[in-house]
Amino acid sequence: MNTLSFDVAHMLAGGMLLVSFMMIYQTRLYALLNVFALHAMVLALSVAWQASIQHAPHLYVTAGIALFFKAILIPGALHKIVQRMGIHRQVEQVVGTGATMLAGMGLVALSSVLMLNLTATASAFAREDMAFALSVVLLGLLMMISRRNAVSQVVGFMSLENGLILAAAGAQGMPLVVEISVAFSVLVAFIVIGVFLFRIRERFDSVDLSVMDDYRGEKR
Amino acid sequence: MSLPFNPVDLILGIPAITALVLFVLPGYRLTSWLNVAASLVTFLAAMTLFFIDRPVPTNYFLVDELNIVFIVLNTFVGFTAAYFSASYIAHELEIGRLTPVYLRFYHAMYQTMMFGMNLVLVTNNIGLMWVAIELATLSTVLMVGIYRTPEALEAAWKYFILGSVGIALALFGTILVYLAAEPVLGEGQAAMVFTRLLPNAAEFDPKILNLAFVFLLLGYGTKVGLVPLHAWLPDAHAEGPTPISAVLSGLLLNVALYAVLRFKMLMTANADTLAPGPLMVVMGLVSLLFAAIMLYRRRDIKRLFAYSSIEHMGIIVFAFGMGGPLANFAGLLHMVMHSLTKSAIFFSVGHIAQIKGSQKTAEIRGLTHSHPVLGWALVIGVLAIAGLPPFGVFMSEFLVVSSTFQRAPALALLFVTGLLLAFGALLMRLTGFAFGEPTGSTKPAHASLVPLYIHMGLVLLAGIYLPGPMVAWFQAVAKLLG
Amino acid sequence: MSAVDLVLTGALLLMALGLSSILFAARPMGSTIVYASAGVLSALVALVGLATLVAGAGAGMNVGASTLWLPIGLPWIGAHFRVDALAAFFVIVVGFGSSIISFYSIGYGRHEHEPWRVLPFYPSFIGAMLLVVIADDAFSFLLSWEVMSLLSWALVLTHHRESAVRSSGLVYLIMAAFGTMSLILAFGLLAGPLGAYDFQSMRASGQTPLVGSVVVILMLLGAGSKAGIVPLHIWLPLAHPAAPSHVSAMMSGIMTKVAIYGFIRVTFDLLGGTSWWMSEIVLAVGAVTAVMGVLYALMQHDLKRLLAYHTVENIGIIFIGLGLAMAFRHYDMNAAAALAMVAALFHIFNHSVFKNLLFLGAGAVQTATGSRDMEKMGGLIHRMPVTSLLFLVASVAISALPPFNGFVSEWLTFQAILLSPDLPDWGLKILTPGVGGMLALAAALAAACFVKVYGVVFLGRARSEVAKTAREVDRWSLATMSVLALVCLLAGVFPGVIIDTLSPVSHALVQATMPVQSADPWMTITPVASGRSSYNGVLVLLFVTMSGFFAAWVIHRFASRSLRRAPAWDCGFELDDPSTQYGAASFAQPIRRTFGTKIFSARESVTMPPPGSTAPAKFSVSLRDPVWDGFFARVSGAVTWLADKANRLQFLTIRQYLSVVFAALVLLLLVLTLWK
Amino acid sequence: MIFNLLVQGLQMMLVVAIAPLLVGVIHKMRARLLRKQGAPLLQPYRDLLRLMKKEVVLAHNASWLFRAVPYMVFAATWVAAALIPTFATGLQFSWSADLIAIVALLGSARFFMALAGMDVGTSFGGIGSSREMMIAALAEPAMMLTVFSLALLAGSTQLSTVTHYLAGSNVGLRVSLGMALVALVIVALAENARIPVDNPSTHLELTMVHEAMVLEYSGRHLAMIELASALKLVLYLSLIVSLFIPFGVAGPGDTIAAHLLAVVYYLIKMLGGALALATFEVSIAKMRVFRIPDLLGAALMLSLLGTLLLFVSRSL
Repeated sequence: MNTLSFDVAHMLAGGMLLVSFMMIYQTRLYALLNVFALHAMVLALSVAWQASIQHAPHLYVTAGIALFFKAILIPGALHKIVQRMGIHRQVEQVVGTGATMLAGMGLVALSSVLMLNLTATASAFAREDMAFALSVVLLGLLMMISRRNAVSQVVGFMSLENGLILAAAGAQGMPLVVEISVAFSVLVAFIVIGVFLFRIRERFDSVDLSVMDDYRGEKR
Repeated sequence: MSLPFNPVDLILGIPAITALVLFVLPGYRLTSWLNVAASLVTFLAAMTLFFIDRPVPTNYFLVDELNIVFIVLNTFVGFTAAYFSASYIAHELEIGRLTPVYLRFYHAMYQTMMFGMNLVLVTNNIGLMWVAIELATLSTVLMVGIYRTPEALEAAWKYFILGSVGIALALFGTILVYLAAEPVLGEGQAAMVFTRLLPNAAEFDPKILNLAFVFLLLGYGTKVGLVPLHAWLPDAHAEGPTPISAVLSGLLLNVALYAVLRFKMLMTANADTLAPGPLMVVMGLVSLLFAAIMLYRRRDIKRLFAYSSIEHMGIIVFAFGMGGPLANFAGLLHMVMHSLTKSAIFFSVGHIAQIKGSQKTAEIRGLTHSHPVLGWALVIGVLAIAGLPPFGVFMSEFLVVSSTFQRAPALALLFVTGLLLAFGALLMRLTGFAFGEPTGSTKPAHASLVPLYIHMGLVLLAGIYLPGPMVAWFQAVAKLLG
Repeated sequence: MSAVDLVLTGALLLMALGLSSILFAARPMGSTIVYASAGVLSALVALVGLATLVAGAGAGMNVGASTLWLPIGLPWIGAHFRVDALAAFFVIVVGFGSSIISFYSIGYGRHEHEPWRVLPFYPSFIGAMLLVVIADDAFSFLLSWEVMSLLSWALVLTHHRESAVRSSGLVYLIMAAFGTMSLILAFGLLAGPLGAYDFQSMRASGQTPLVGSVVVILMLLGAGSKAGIVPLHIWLPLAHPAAPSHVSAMMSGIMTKVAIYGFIRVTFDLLGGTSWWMSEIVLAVGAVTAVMGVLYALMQHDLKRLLAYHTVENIGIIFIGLGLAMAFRHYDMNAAAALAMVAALFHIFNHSVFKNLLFLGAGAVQTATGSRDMEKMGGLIHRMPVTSLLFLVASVAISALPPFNGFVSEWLTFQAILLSPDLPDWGLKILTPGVGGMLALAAALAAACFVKVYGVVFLGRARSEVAKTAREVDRWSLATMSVLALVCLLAGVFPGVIIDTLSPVSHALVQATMPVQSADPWMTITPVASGRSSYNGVLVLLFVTMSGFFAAWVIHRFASRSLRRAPAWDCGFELDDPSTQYGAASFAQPIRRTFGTKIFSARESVTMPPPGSTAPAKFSVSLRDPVWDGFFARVSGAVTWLADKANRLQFLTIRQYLSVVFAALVLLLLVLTLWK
Repeated sequence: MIFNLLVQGLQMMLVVAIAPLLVGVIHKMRARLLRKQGAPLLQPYRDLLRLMKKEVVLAHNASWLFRAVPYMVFAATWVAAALIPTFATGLQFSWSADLIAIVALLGSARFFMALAGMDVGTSFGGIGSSREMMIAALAEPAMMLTVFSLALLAGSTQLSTVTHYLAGSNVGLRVSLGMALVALVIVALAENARIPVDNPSTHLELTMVHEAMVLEYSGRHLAMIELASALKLVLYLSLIVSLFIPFGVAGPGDTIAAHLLAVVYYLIKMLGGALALATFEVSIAKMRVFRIPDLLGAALMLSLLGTLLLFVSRSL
């Protein structure tokens, strides 16, 4: 086992986790989008590193997609949307940042315990990566449920997908089909989200999801 | 027997090509009939699977006992729902709820969805399966939101978000399965192919498999509509066009269930894993009981039956979770019967809602008086879905309950409680719908009831007589499921 | 063709008749055709059953069971059908009762406004009941059972526009589903883990006493709820009055018997052994049912509801007999078990006859007056002389008074109770005298209740305009009711014939028979031994008639025969307002005060007008149903409460739903972490 | 056979013949105990004859049932009374109805009597029927349980067998028998409309039960009913004496002389019974109607206790 390659991969994955925490910590939309771009960038780096150590050139494509779409295109687009729609710049939180951070810590602990204990036969390499990936996934989910407005929920969802890609890249020799599908789905997801945001803009003054609750079919 | 073509190609190819064609074709009459025709041909192609020699499983496609049942059911209900849709959508166009543009989109999406679901069923690759489910989900999301009312958009949005999270979890589970298989089967495709995974499952790391199954169960379970992952389901059923409700309940849930079953087989093949049974039993029971309770406060007829779908998915998952030849057989039978019955119910509900101009339960009364044929059809459908003989659901519920009681009395009692609660709620509503003084519009229904009759006829037949070959088939599948 | 072929054919023909009647139900002659064919078919089926039993009695008590297997129903089991002694007896009960009711309906059915809501279901309902009786595997049995419930539910909803009818139907079908679920559980236990659902293998596989006891309890819940044992009876007084009268008669007089058939089939035939305390439970349930049923009945003023409660009472009496038979069988006292069993079976037959007659009579009254409220009737004996005479016969019969049939079966039950001191079980020793007392109490209260029914409905003065102008019903109705009344009398006068016919059944179930009665002189019946007890219906009837006529003749011949009509005396008060008569509520007042204060929380309140006002004082009675309040209302309250609480989950935001998903995920991961 | 038939016939005639006399005796004794002169002993016979000869005045509204009931009631009571082994157990037809059937026959009679009370549609008729049935509803189970005790002791419900058994020497004193006796006496009082349950000689609307039922009857109908009531009194009294003082009853094989002696014994016993009844009646007040259930409930409990003791003691 090449210790250097392992350490670098470890550092990059750990970096993603760190950035995830940074995202949870953000209270302003623009800052959130920027941190998300950073998240995607670290992901791209991590995937590229995996490509080099696994000698899997197709992973470079994935890294490129991550860099291009998630680090540049999407944050940029979201910036535009926030600007054009005059969305409130503050991230509306359900629970305080501190509590969310604590919960995040717990999730990281949980995923570490799970992955490190369970996957004994897999390479230590994959194990480390998977533990971080699971943490990122869980943190993404946590972000989705602890934020009220739609943009930060979308960001949470995408960071969740970043975790998935990290996991997929970490799995040795996983065929290209997964990467492509992830990219594909993110694309489609984004389009659909865009469509919805547009429509929701048509009908609502805010993309705060709680506003839509009034339109539930069965009135309380 | 061999055919000049591969049915699998047709099953996938026809919907895909038709979808492309429908995107560009104008005119709703033509498109709707093309939709029906394509669905019929797909169904016929699926039927040939019974008669041909099994194609050798490739890295991507697989046809075995288990999925033939699903494929045939899927394409059949796809066809009848398309037929129903043709008459239903015409009326929607008349009253202006839909415009021709959206209608074109609708039919294209219908075939896209069929393509996605068929792909889930015939694929041999867990990655491809994941992609296909994603595709089917996205296309249905768009269909649910097609009316663009605030309620419809909200339902679609909810469906989309919850579905995406579910699908993300499923992907993580898929990756974990690969991770478990990779040390045994080596890197690359092999570690993602069911036919390779299954024989070697015993050597996989059981702990990774456990974790993977948790993610897969939650991920695909979201699509199945298991409580507490069900939240999208009632709204999606209620706010979308009724043919889509029928397809959702009758097909999409089954398709997701099929995915869960595939992975369950993987789990059971490895002796050291956490048994998947108890997990499924618990989720099934929770779904059953919760949905049964929720039925009581429903004031929207389609949401009512959506919750009933959750309830039945709970029953099916419970049955498969219990395992054993009887319960598995019952689970399969119940799944088929539920598909047929529930879609038939949605067919009649669609017409009823169109006549009354409302989906509110309070505004639908005395149907057996004002619309005898439609009303009695609804009565029969609801009685069938509530598990009364001589319909097929009764047989499967009989088998589940009677085979469970000796093995796990407490579970069986809870299960029965759930069934009774659901029964009470459905019957309470049914009494309101079908009897009493009619309210609202009593103009006659110009509905095509053929799909309804076909479905109910099959369900009735199955309740009394199951053909021998079909039984043998189901038994083989039940054995396969362990 | 063997018996089972014939009965099955009959049942299927009846169902086909029902189905085809959809086509012509609305035609003027439709109802006549359906009812007449149904009557003929069920009569033929009853004859098949009778022939089977009689042949069996002739051939050393062994009814050769004829069986049939069809490749339908549950795959790998198929549908088994079988006519043995027990089935044959119930085929007679179902077939005979249905045929009489069908012929009655030729006249009665003409009053139906929407015949298409009755005709398709009516013959099919008979067919389903026959199928239940001849089914020989669990699936066919339950399928027919539930179809029977379903069809009767549809019949109950005939007059669906009344909201009370709709809620009755709802309660009925929910209770039916509850019963079916219990039965499925019971059969699940009997079938074992491999799913041997045919009765033959169930018989062969002996069950442990514990399993047997659970099965009996489940059967009590399942079959009992259908038969109407307290406290599962609540649907019965709702559903029976709601249906048209001929359907009420079918449900009360016949369907409850089919439910009892299910209980007998499982407990006596399929089940190897039970724990000793099972018979005590059955006995206690029977006794409570009998007394509660009649007390409920006394509190009613709706004629058909009152009759429905009397069904509950009689079901209790039948269960007392069955409980005794179980106890005797458990301790290998086969002769006594045979007596108890025959008493129960005899009462099943009797009840089906006189309850049908009562419901048909009630139907006639309803046709004539358009009401079921007894407080609006009175004096119908003048307007409907034949109906009133026939109703009187049934009233006497159900009150267990000689010389009619109800007395004989209750007398046999008493005889069985008197054999119970020989039981070695202390619990039973203490229980049975109490049960005997309750049975006597139920019988006496039933007599009181039918004095009330007959006195208020047929005697006295008309309480309303409709009662004053009521007209006698049509000939079909009268003729069929007369047949039933005649059977009541004949079965009471020649009970030996019926007991002998029932012997093959008791032989099959408890491996013993009662002494052959036809050997006794003068048609006497001696249940155990001639020194112990005997009863002779013929002589009693003859003596009473002779002494009555003798007395009348002597007086008319030697004393006086003059008669003068005059206003009633009534201690000098003038008769004016018919409402000064004793009505249903006032008649029951002493009994209500005696029993009802505790059981029904009966409260009487008088509202006096203010001083100086000439407004009438108002008297009102409030009653609470202890079973409903104590159990069913609470269950339904709990469900409502739960539904309200759970319903909040329908109105969460997407974020909250996601939180739930997240929680589920974390929970499962935690489980995985902690899993060893 | 022939002899048994004769005994049966004699018995049948005897009970009818002495029934009015018994009433007369009781009336006379009550009067004497109240220090009054009282009517002659044979007065009831005269009353009956007079009533029979009178014209019947029938309410306009009365139905055929109203006219038939007196004969039916009389016939049922008479048949029941004819089956009580008053002085001999060798009755030809004793097997045609056992004790339970006798109770049921009396039940039939009461059933029709109550119906007749409802027939004309007066409030008094209703009040009488209603109360009568309430009393019967409690008295009948008590009676039945008493029958149980006796039947269990003797191993038979045939009255002749029971009497024969009780007359034998191997019975001894039993607690159950005592309880059964008390219960039976209470039941007999209730069934015959005697004080404290009912007052046969009153026409006060709030106190009467039986008399209210028959208020509309007149002439020969009333005579039949009066005779039937007297007969019923004989029946119950005979039942009590034949069961609890069974000495001197002739068996089936006994001689004619023994039978004649038994008749004398029987008459004496009845006289004693009448005396006891009259004494009891003058020394106690009538109860309120709604206290009656308590009294009858006590009878019910006693008889149940007696039966229970028997059930339990048989295995000892």
